[in-house]
Order: sequence, then structure tokens, then C-alpha cells
Amino acid sequence: MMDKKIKNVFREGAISSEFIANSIAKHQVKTNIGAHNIFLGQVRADELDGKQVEAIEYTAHVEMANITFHEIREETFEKFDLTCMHIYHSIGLVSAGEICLFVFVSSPRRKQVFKALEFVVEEIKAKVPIFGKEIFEDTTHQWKVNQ
Amino acid sequence: MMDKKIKNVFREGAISSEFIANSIAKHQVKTNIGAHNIFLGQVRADELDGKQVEAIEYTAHVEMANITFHEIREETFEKFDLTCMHIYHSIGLVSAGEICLFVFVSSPRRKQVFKALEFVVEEIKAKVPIFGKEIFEDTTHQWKVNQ
Amino acid sequence: MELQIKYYGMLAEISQCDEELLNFDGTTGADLLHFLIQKYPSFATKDIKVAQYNQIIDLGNKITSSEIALLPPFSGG
Amino acid sequence: MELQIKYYGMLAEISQCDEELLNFDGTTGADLLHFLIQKYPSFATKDIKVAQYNQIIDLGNKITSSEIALLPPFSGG
Repeated sequence: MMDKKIKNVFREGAISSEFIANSIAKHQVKTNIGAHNIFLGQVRADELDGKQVEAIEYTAHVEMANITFHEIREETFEKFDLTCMHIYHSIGLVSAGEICLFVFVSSPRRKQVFKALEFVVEEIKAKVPIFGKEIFEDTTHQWKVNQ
Repeated sequence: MMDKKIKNVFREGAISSEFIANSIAKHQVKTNIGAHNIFLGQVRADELDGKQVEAIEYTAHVEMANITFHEIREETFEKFDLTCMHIYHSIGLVSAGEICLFVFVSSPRRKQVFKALEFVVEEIKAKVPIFGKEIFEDTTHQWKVNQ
Repeated sequence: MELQIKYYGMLAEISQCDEELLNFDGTTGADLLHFLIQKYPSFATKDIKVAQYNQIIDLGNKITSSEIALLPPFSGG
Repeated sequence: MELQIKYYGMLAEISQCDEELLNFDGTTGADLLHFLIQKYPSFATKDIKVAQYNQIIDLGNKITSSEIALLPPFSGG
């Protein structure tokens, strides 16, 4: 996997359920796969001082982020017995209730996919330079910080 | 959750990617959710003595299976902080490459969903009376056994 | 007593029926298995669970329902 | 030397620009941060990472690239 080109992980705006369905359907020709595990990050309408989050606006150091996503992919393929892996992250505005992160791992057997998916998601949260601005209904905002 | 009616988890034939997309889309109104985790079981075209599995025919002790699915749901809701959970399993014929199991858990935060999903899938494999007959291209068959 | 026995998966393939009525004069799940192995000798090589009232019973437990399910190893998912 | 500094997220909000050219005569990442805090005092309260060549550097390390990224805490996903 070491010579693969750096892919662009970012998608403008929310990730639609049709996009996810299409991605699942494409794997039906890979009949050595027995287990898929999918993580979806959804924008929460958190409350702060009685105001609700309406959307998150994502920005990123795009070049560095794509390189970091690539490194996370390589490391995950080395650590776990996976058939394939796909990562998509939103950039720009994503409304509350919409999907902003889609991670998809597949393997012949189920044991590997759970650990692999959790590893990928934690790595993304910790290492990828993406910045979320939570926008409230009154157009004020606060900067999100991962825990 | 204790008074909920026993649901029918079974779906005739394969679970389509459109059905999965529809299920994801329905959760966009639940804006307290921050993380979804989805497991999909896919029928593998395993080889035995040079013959390939073309499909699995699932049968079940349907009444007992639905009760057991219900008990697994109850126990999972008690153990983990989940907003919702959905389980669908195929009955009848599912071809290689098609989806036969769809488990969907959602929570405000990500930490809970990974553990909850793995728990549910392992419980299903161990406790639910479902029986898979692997049918080869030459119409011979063997009975699948979970590991 | 008269029991309605339901067979699942590979067991139904061996018995060549999904269910049948049988007269059983034993007491426990183990007695029932022993009785059925006489009828279907290849049951002896299978890992079989006995269920009544939609629950698997320990083989030492008493058969109290008139409807019994015979379950081979599970393979859902 | 002349550095092109790129600001991200809340840091771009404070600097009110996405990037700017600055003359910097220090050596390390720590020197650079110290220099920028003089220009933007509220940077002092932020948890800032310095990156060059698309990699985060330890603050004790030398600035060797003419293009530097200033990164606030990550919040992807």
C-alpha cells in the first residue's frame, strides 16, 4: 500500500446517505469480504447558554490533513487485516443532524473490523488538522475542541 | 425500554443498500446523536474443494430468535449509553456479496458506540437460533457454523 | 407423553421433516436426546441444544412443555 | 528571514487574516510563538501547534521552512 497516491478525503458540505449507500453497494463485487464496519459522525445540536448549534463550519489545513489521513490509512493497513478502507470528511458548512465524517472498513472476518475502525476514528480526532466552528441560531459561534 | 413489544428482526432475502441509506437518513432529525456505528455482515464466496459458495439460505426458529434479539437489545441499552439501536437479519436466500445482517447503534458521543456494536454482534452470533446453509455453484451444500 | 418436536437446520435435513409428534416416556432433556438418537443415529455426532418455551434448557432439566425445539449450532450474521 | 505564516481556525479569527509575510529573526518554534504573541497577545492563552513541511514540530526545533502553519486544537469528526 506504500506507493498509493495521496487522496483528497474532503467533500464539500454534508455527506449524504445516498453517497454512503453507493459506497456500500460498490463492495458487493468483493465477495471475499464478510464484515463491514462503518462510523458516521453527525453534527449535534448542542446547547450553550440556551442557544442551539445550527451547523458546524469545517476548515482544514487541507494539504497536511490529506497527508495525515494517508498516514493513518497506511498504519491501519499494517496493523489490521483489512480488505479495504475509505475515509470522507466534510469541509464547509454541515447542518445539525447531517453527516460530517464517514469511515468504512471491510475485512474477510468480523474480529478485525471493530478494532480497526475505532483506531482510525481516534487517530483522525487526534491527528488531523481540521477545525470546526459551531454556529448558533443567533449567528454567534464557538470553536469546537475534540475530547 | 422494558415494555417494548417484540419486533420482527427478519427481512426476506438480502438487505439492500437503499434500505440502509433510508435508515441512516431517518436519524437526521435526532440532533442529539453525534456518532453512529454500523455493522454489516456480507455473504462470502468461500471455497471448499474448489467449489465456491454462491448463496446462503437462512432459516431460523423465528419466534425464539425474535425474543432473543429483544433480550440482546434490552441488555445492550442497560450496558451502554445509546440513543437508538436497530437490528435486521435476512431470512431465505442471500447471494454472495449481499448483506445478511445490519446492526445500527447511535449515541451522543463516540466512545460508547464501538463497544456497544461489538457486544451486539457477538451476542447475535452466539445466542440467536439462525441457521445458514451454504449453497455451492453445483447445488451441493454445507451447514455454516459460527466461530 | 406426546411431544411435538421441531427440527431446525441440519437436523431437519436428517429427520426429513420440520416437525413430528412422538410419544416420549422419559423425563429430562438428556432422556429426550437419547430417545431421538435411537430414531436418528446421526444426531449422535451433532452438537444439539434442546429448547422449550423459547429457551434453551440444560440437558439435566425436565421436559415440561409439549412443544420442543431441537437446535443445531447457530450460524447467524 | 521572511516567513509566510498561515493561520487556521480560531487563530485566523484572531489575526484577521489567513496568512501574512513577517520578518522573523529567531531560530526555534518557541521563538516564533513568542514573536507572534507580541503581535497577537491572545495567542498566549491558546494551545497552538507549529507545523512546517506539513508536519508538527516540537517547539524546541529549528524553523527551516519559509512557510509555517499555526494550528489551534483539532476538532475534526
